[in-house]
Amino acid sequence: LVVGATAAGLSCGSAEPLAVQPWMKVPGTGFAGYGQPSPFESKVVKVFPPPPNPPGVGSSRTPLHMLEGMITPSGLHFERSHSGVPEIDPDQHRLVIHGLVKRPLVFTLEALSRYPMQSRIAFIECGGNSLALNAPQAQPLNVAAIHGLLGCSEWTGVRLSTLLDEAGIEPEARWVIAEGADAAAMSRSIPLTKAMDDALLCLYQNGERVRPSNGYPLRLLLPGFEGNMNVKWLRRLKLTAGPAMTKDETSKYTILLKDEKAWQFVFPIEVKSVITRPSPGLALRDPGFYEISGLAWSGNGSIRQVDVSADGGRSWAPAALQGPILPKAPVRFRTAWQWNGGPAVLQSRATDDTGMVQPTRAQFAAERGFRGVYHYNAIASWRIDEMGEVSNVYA
Amino acid sequence: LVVGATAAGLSCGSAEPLAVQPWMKVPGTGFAGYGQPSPFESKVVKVFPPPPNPPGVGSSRTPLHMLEGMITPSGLHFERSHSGVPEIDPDQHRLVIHGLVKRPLVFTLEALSRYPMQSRIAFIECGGNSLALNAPQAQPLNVAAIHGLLGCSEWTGVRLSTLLDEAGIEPEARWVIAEGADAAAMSRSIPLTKAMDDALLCLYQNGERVRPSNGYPLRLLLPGFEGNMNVKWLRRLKLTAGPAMTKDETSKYTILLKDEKAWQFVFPIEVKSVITRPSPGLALRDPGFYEISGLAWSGNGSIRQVDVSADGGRSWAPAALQGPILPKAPVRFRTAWQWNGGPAVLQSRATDDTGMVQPTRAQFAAERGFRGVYHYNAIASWRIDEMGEVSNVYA
Amino acid sequence: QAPQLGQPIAPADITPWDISIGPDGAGLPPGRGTAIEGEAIYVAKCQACHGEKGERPKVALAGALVGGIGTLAPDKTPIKTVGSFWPYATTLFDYVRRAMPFQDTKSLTADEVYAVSAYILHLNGIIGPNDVIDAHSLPEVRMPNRDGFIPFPRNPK
Amino acid sequence: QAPQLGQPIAPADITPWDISIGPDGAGLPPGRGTAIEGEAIYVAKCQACHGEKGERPKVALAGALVGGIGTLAPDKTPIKTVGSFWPYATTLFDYVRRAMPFQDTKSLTADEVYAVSAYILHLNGIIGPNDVIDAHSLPEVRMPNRDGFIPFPRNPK
Ligand code: HEC
Ligand code: HEC
Ligand SMILES: [Ca+2]
Ligand SMILES: [Ca+2]
Ligand SMILES: [Ca+2]
Ligand SMILES: [Ca+2]
Ligand SMILES: [Ca+2]
Ligand SMILES: [Ca+2]
Ligand SMILES: [Co+2]
Ligand SMILES: [Co+2]
Repeated sequence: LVVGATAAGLSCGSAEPLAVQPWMKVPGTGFAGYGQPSPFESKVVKVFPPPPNPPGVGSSRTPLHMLEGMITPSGLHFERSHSGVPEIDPDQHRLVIHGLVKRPLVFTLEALSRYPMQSRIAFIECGGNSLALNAPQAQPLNVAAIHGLLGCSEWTGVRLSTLLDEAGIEPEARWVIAEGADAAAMSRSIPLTKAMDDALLCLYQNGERVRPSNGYPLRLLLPGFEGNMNVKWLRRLKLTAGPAMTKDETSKYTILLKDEKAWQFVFPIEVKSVITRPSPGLALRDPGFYEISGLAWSGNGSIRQVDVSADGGRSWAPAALQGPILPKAPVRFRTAWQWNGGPAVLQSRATDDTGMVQPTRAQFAAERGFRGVYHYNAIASWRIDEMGEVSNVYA
Repeated sequence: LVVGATAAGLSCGSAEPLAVQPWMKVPGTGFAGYGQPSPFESKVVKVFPPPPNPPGVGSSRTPLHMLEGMITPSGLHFERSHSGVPEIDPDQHRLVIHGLVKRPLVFTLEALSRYPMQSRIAFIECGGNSLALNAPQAQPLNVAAIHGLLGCSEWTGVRLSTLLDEAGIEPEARWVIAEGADAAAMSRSIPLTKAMDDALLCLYQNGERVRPSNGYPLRLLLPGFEGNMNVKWLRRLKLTAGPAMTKDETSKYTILLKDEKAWQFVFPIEVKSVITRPSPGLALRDPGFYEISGLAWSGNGSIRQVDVSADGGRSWAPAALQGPILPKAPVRFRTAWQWNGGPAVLQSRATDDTGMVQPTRAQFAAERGFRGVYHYNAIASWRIDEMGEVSNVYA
Repeated sequence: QAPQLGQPIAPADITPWDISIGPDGAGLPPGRGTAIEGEAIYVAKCQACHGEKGERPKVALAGALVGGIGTLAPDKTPIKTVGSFWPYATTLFDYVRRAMPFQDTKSLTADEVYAVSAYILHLNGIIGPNDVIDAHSLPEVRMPNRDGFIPFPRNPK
Repeated sequence: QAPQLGQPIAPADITPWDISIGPDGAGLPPGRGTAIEGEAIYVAKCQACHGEKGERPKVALAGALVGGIGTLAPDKTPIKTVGSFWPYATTLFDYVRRAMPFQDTKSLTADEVYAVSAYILHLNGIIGPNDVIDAHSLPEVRMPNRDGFIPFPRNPK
């Protein structure tokens, strides 16, 4: 934990004499082929519900409160699986492109590896992230439990448009049905315009091959679109005139509004931000300086501004944005704050370069109510009490 | 391996019927707190010499030929250790700042975690990287063995200038002696100007706490300066009027020139590039399209241009540079190439935004000869033979 | 500039993977089933997780398959099931065939998928116990919430 | 804007860590030693890796400590040792105290470090067998390659 765990080092008196520790005198451990975090960081893990759920159904969440910067280490990138993580033999894996194409084609991974590649740093956020904030009462949850279905990697792969051009698109084609090689055969319909715009067939995540929990050996990246559409373990792309109306674009990932109607095909993750530090579990120790740090992102473009409030939204000040500021990538924001020791409510409000401003909870509710489950992106609030404890509140 | 390992998928005939594999029918594995790469990627590891060296003395190398993008996954970031990797208890770790300061100060990690942070994507390259190319005959080595002491992470930490301001710099101070908490107590003298400019005390690497092999719990980052100066396991900073003339800035990391003189305090990594694919071990299969992909970097600024040659430097064409292009960060370059099946020599030549151009091997030798060991940055060459095999050559 | 490394593949060789069903029934295989026939399959292969008659799932994430009609109305707490929420009956065939039963997906015959789909539709009061469900009739089943969806107004162009 | 969370520390409390030695001898502790005294320490604690009389290391990365004088000349293959290459004798004290012997660093007394440093300097023919090496004399040792270093011309300003 970063803040608040022990009393060491923040008292006022003079320091202890410096101790020559054993590791300063005897050689350390040898090299490893593949390195791991320090054993002292063993609490920095993804969180997921215990059984009795079938293993690997549901999600594991990124511990955002323990992380910094923009990149999510691949070992801590959230996962959402519908039938566990398949152990795919890459030599047996195939990608087929068919349907409304002139030439149905199948690709091995080796063939895909021969294509021109592109890299981009992009977030992936589950459409169900932050859904806990739809509850009528604020739950005693931390930032991982509420907002932890968010990750960011440098993704590298082949542009989908390249392969669609090779297959030859029939004029009636408007959609691409993407399907995974997992047992659930996750399937989503994607507008052909997106497929031809910036969709990437990813072979690499943060430099190395995509992790199994994130789609090894091939993941579809649709920058800025809801996580579920970024189909993992991609095996098939079928071009069609209309959407397939799969379970995950009808039963799930649709947003029931205040009347009986539901929004369907809600593609972009709209502008959003969350303060990761301070946050629940990271209590403030003493009045004084704190850096308020968090992430802001938009599936519609780049973050232009993040404002931070320490008084529940009565007053706002712009935070510093950590470059590089990239489209459809999270931006780390930071702002200096003096805690006077009294109660406070921290909020962040992001604006993207389309001019869209993150809504207040009231604005969010006025548009769609709280029955929508997905794509919750209203301003979130952390309350700080006089003891420095931080909790999730509605404010 | 990315290219050339098996015959699957590149033949001309029609594909096999698609097979429904077991992982498409039965649930996969459950969630893990900390994820790992696929077992099918078990060959993607750092390479290091076998015993009898004392364990952890020397280096392990990043397998650049198996990676893509700009970020090095932390598990594969090269390491250079002089007495193994210390297992440091972060609660016992301290950073002391003393010497020519008004107020000697000691910091716990918890205290450091309270400071304003900064993130930046930066390469670290060992000053001894590519030294194999000083040999009179080209060695049969691959890109990891030659150039694998290079990594890039998103680093996050506290600006050193912030802490030096707090300690109060005495007017005579010109240098900062940095020291590690490893058994070798690695020690290097750093100009105060650099310390006040962009030096960062890193707590995080690619989002999570710095890895043990890269300096957990605290690493000094001197963007663009030779790797050894980026002291790992940082415990002490002493301000002085002159350099300490430590072993690693006299006996090592000095560059013996053609006469008896040696350059000392060679700080910046000068402009450099390397083609990672194709490269030795990744044989070309058949004549046809290949993407030439590699990394370019400069410790003096940003990469402005990379030119690629397939004929040993007779003709050059500019490669595409993958954004974001950041100062003191590697840039992935890519260029399309049609292999006609005949012999070829691939080279890359980087230019940075100070206008410095990567030297040819002859220009490099004319300035300093091949006795310098460190900071070898001349244009490197891969020869491709008629079988498509790739090898390290001088050309 | 790119290579052309895709291998042509004959449509028949794609068939083992082409399990997509369109809302118009495109892709539905030959076969048939009724709710009466589907009940036994449901009891044997689905009930352990989805509960008796699909009403109270025994596995949290499995969700109710039956009931909830009328709960989408304003201010109610929605219970979204196949019956109350799903706009197309074809989705049921598509999803059950690809993803159920959970431990052994893609194991049911086309007849079995038609039959168990018919059973779930019947439990929801949408079709009769002896109505034959096949490639022709399934897309014609009118789902109660067929008109419940509107496009999201802010998608990129 | 930043907090002030450094704790003041008394110079005496830094001493256990302050092992830096300047080329002017700043930081050298009280104590003394001669090559004669150092030989036994070397044989007991260093020779296993660095070889008899420091000439042929038995551990590859340990490097030769002795010899090579003259090999820096143009076109020769340089053998860089303490004797042939190191510009300051103070570096020897600094380095041996902090980093040697490899398996148990920072274990030698000041007298032992002075003595073994004297031994290595003597093996290189730089001092005599009975020359006393201490805080005063060590920085005054004139190393053969003292003037061998020039600044790199392209450092940032
Ligand atoms: C071992 C447990 C298990 C068994 C057996 C099982 N299911 Fe499921 N079912 C699930 C789970 C878990 C989900 C949710 C999957 C997800 O989140 O994508 C689910 C989801 C569904 C859904 C989608 C529900 C919705 O509203 O989105 C349908 C329909 C369904 N199952 C039908 C069946 C049928 C029919 C069978 C038998 C042929 C069956 N299931 C057997 C566990 C099971
Ligand atoms: C178990 C092996 C081992 C023992 C014992 C050992 N050394 Fe070393 N020594 C090494 C290694 C390995 C290095 C190189 C360390 C590095 O790369 O930073 C080294 C480096 C040195 C160097 C620097 C050489 C150069 O040219 O840069 C000196 C000086 C030295 N040792 C002196 C000593 C002395 C004096 C002792 C005994 C008091 C000793 N060593 C004991 C293994 C050993
Ligand atoms: Ca004290
Ligand atoms: Ca999602
Ligand atoms: Ca307190
Ligand atoms: Ca065939
Ligand atoms: Ca180095
Ligand atoms: Ca060939
Ligand atoms: Co999801
Ligand atoms: Co080094």
